[in-house]
Amino acid sequence: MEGLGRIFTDCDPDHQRGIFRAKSKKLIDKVTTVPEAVRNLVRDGDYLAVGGFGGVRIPTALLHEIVRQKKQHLGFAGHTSTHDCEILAAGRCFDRCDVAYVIGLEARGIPKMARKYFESGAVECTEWTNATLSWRLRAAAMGISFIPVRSMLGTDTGLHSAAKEILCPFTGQKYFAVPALFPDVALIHVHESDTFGNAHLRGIQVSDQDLARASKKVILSCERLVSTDFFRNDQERTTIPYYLVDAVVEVPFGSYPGNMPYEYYSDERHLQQWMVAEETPQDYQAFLDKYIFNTADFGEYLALCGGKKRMQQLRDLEFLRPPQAEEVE
Amino acid sequence: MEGLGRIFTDCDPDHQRGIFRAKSKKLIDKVTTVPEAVRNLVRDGDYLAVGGFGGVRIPTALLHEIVRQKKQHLGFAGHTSTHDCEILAAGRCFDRCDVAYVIGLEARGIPKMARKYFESGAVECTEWTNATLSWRLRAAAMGISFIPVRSMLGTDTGLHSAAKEILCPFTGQKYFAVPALFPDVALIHVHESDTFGNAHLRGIQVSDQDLARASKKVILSCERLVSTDFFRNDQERTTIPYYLVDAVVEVPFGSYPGNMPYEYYSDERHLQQWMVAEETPQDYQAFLDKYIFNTADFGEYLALCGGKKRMQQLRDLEFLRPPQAEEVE
Amino acid sequence: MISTEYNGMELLVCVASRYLEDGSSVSVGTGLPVAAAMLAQKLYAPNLLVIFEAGGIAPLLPTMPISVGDSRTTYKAIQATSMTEVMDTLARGLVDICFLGGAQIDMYGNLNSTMVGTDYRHPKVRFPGSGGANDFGSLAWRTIVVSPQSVRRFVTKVDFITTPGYLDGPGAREKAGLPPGTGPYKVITNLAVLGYDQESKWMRVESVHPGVTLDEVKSNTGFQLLVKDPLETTEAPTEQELRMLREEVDPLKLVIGREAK
Amino acid sequence: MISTEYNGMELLVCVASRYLEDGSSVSVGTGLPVAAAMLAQKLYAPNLLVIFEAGGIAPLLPTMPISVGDSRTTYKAIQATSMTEVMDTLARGLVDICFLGGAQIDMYGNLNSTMVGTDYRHPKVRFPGSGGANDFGSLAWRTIVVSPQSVRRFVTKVDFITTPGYLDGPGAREKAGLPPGTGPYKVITNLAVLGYDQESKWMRVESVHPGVTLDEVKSNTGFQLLVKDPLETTEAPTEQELRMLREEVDPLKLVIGREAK
Repeated sequence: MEGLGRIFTDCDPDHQRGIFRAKSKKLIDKVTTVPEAVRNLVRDGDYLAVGGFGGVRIPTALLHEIVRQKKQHLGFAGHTSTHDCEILAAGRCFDRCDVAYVIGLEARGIPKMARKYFESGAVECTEWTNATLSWRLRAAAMGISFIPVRSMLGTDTGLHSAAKEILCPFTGQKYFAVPALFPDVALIHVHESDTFGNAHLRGIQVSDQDLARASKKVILSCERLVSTDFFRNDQERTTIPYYLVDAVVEVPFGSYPGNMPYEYYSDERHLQQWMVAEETPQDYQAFLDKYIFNTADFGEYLALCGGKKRMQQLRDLEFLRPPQAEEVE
Repeated sequence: MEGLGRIFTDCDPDHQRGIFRAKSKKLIDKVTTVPEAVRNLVRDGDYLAVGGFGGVRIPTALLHEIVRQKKQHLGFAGHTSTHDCEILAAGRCFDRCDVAYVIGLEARGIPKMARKYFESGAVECTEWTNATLSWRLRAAAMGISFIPVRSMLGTDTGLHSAAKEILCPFTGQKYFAVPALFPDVALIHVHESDTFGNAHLRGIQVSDQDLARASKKVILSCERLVSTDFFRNDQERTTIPYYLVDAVVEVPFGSYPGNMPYEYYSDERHLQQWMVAEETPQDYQAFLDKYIFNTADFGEYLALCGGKKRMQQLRDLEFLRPPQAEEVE
Repeated sequence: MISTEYNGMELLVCVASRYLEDGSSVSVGTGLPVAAAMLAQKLYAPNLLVIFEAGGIAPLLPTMPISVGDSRTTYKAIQATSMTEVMDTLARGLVDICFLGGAQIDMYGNLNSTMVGTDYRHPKVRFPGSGGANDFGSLAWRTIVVSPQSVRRFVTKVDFITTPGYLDGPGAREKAGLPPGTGPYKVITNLAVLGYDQESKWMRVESVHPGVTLDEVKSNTGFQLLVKDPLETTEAPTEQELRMLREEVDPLKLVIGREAK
Repeated sequence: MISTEYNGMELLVCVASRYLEDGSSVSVGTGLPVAAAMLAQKLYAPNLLVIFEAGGIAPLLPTMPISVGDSRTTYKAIQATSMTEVMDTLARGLVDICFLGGAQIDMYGNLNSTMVGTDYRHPKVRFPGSGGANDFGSLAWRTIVVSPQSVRRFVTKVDFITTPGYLDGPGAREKAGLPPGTGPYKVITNLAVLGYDQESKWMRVESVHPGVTLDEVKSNTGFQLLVKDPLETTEAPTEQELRMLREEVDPLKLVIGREAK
């Protein structure tokens, strides 16, 4: 069987090796602002991949800025992308998507306008699965053009993927060869980064260990900047080494309204407001204007969402403490 | 091109899946003694792989015990195996070997008797490289029978490997398919383990992250047993989760005379004594009798090598401190 | 004394928990499967290894997670690893049971969570897609589906096979290249527990829930069902199960307070 | 004033260090390559990224390592990772230069570190094998070989191609499937610096060391050498290089105290 879907990215490692070679290995200051990072490193038409797990450890500030700067015709890697997908769909930023899980917000339901965006035909889709998208990133991280997998065999998911059946030269078993996925840009939110881009990412890695390696450009947002000694004093902390990274922005609460493990829990109330706003085009536009287009930056967004008080509540929730601050609403 | 070498292990994941399925996921006490672990889990004819990097973080106590129990006809994964290979060669324990790097001790030279063992024809070899052996373990860890790689192409290393040339179905590029490597037994020395086998391995992983996952049986030796809270309180520490592990033995200084990063440096003097002893069959036999066959356990071996005083010196060396204890000789 | 009356969701959780054996591993999503796993750990399977797809391994769940990747899934966990590693572990054969759902299921246990319609490019309704469902349905040893039962959902042929059941019948999984010995195991609905006939791989009713008739099950199924002989009645939730579930597993009624739709 | 007289090893280290560019990455073994990289960092390439095959990334080396995997290779390092990741990084094209050695090298830069003899099953002399050499020689952009020069080592055809140079000539690497643009770069010996003719891929002398004649180089080579026109004389170690090398890089003379065999 050969999948009918389109491969949106070039999987030839020889075309990527030159790009990786050209990346500087110098320890240079890569700290910049959210608008600058997006302006300089995300181009219309780029293929984008987002770290984290949809509503967990997501680079919200960067995603809002992409919408605000009206980036267009992006490709998108939809591996358990939930709120990240919802934001980019709101900006109608992408028109092609490798789908493993999109539109939905897990147990929270399916936002109406995001779904419509996919149903409208505005987005060309190729089907995959969480594992196969992860393994496609791993193939890229390994510098090979494909990797054999045992998912998707016999199914319509496989039929609408871009995988190709091959046989193992040793056992004769059937496999799907899936093409390496080299995104143009990865956006990853981490716990700590130094100014060079050495980064520490606590808790589950999801696919980010490979995503950072597979991507031609990597933009990190971090909860906090730390000194390089943080890494040099404990070399196990370096989840993402600096030489993979192109820009670093410091955004405390940068995963809001998503959960940031060990930092703050998700804001289910605000995510619910999004869901409700997606019910009608009018409410949707007003919501997006208020929270994205008419806010200058992520700080304003946080202020609109309850500011420090709300953030403290989400920290309390994360640490399973009774709320210290009074509930606002 | 198709490699002329033999594949010493079954690469069919369907034959391994049942074995992995049968492994208990119970949190049970797996602590045992070195002799028991070797007696119960290493069978003549098994294919063995050793963690660490030859003279760094090696499970010396387990290796000595294998020699002492005169295990025979083992297969051996020789990926930068140096002193570990030297020990097993001394026992003439293996008769087939996947070679990436064997016999030598890096800059320290090549021990004569170990070399003779390989030159004598007693060991059937298949050639690989450090990367391809690592990737073979990764393929096994991924539950696939092969993985495409770009090493060994065009060389005699490839010709005497068991790799097979294949073409990428997407780019048409040539690759070597290398077969997954599922060792029967892995011996890995770690820094900390709990009684269930959750293990923390500080510093470089070498290939052990995949080796532990690829192997049908895993025996850990550890510098120290710790409580499970060590892992539950910081979930990033778990390099090897318990459900992969079959036995745990506690062996302080267990990597001696190899280096144990963050613990103690290698004993170059003792490694040199080994090298010198390998010069003549008589010295060799006397040396092996003294240090392995006539010692009851690893504690006796350490005592013969200078005991606590020497260990303290090696700790001082590791931490770049001026020697606290007087040099013994 | 605790009330031994129970609602539909309580029944589902209790029934599901009984299929989780001690010393085995289960991958769970949010909601019902987590509750079932927690209940099983407390009653039948203290050593059940609970795996969350995004990377959380064996947490001591303090509350119900909202996402299979959120903080709760690594609370006091044995390990916080990657989704990639979980998928590798699955492929190696270390995941015994997975829980799945879907918008449609057919007589061979194939699942659709991708779309309704016949033209892939123009779906009538678009769903999120496989996520990890295809991976687990392909590579876990046993798949348990939990689903409301209706003719709209239990269809002769799903519009889109997102996740493989027995595909088009005996031998089809093996022919497709899927690992032998894997596949659909049970379907737990609001009406019955269903399994599969060993030879034909057709879905069959194994037990109907207390107060439910076989006719009700059949009339809520869009295809011909086999029926186990003798047909049993699902054991109602026991007092012990209900107490544990209500008092310790889900005191906030996050799962059992919902309707078994 | 430091003595500007130098020994063979000092010359080799100084010459090798000059090929390491700032902002590039180099994978080093123990001994001379480490010393060359450290010297380069102090004089020419403060941002040289030093990679150790076993997993040590950019350490602040306190002393010379004995093994490419020992503690020193991760001392105050940016990262302690796996050999697997280093190899992946190499395959992605992130390693600019690697240093290799071997028992034999031929006119196309092919290296033998596996065996002497013609029958693989019965080697006259067995060496350790590839280790990571084949991987680096296949996938790094530029390979620098450091080797003593003699007719026994510089042979027309190596007994065993452990690590690919240009194989059997122009186009052969590409035909074999190796990534374009990679391959042999320089050979630094006790007598000369050699490179490769762009078209024919034959080894050629580019400079002879001070006090060495071209004839000496030729008579220590088992094949016909090309000669760069004009042939240069290798720049002797400068006072600055020697001071830095002796006082800061290798004060214990672990490398420069050895003979340049």
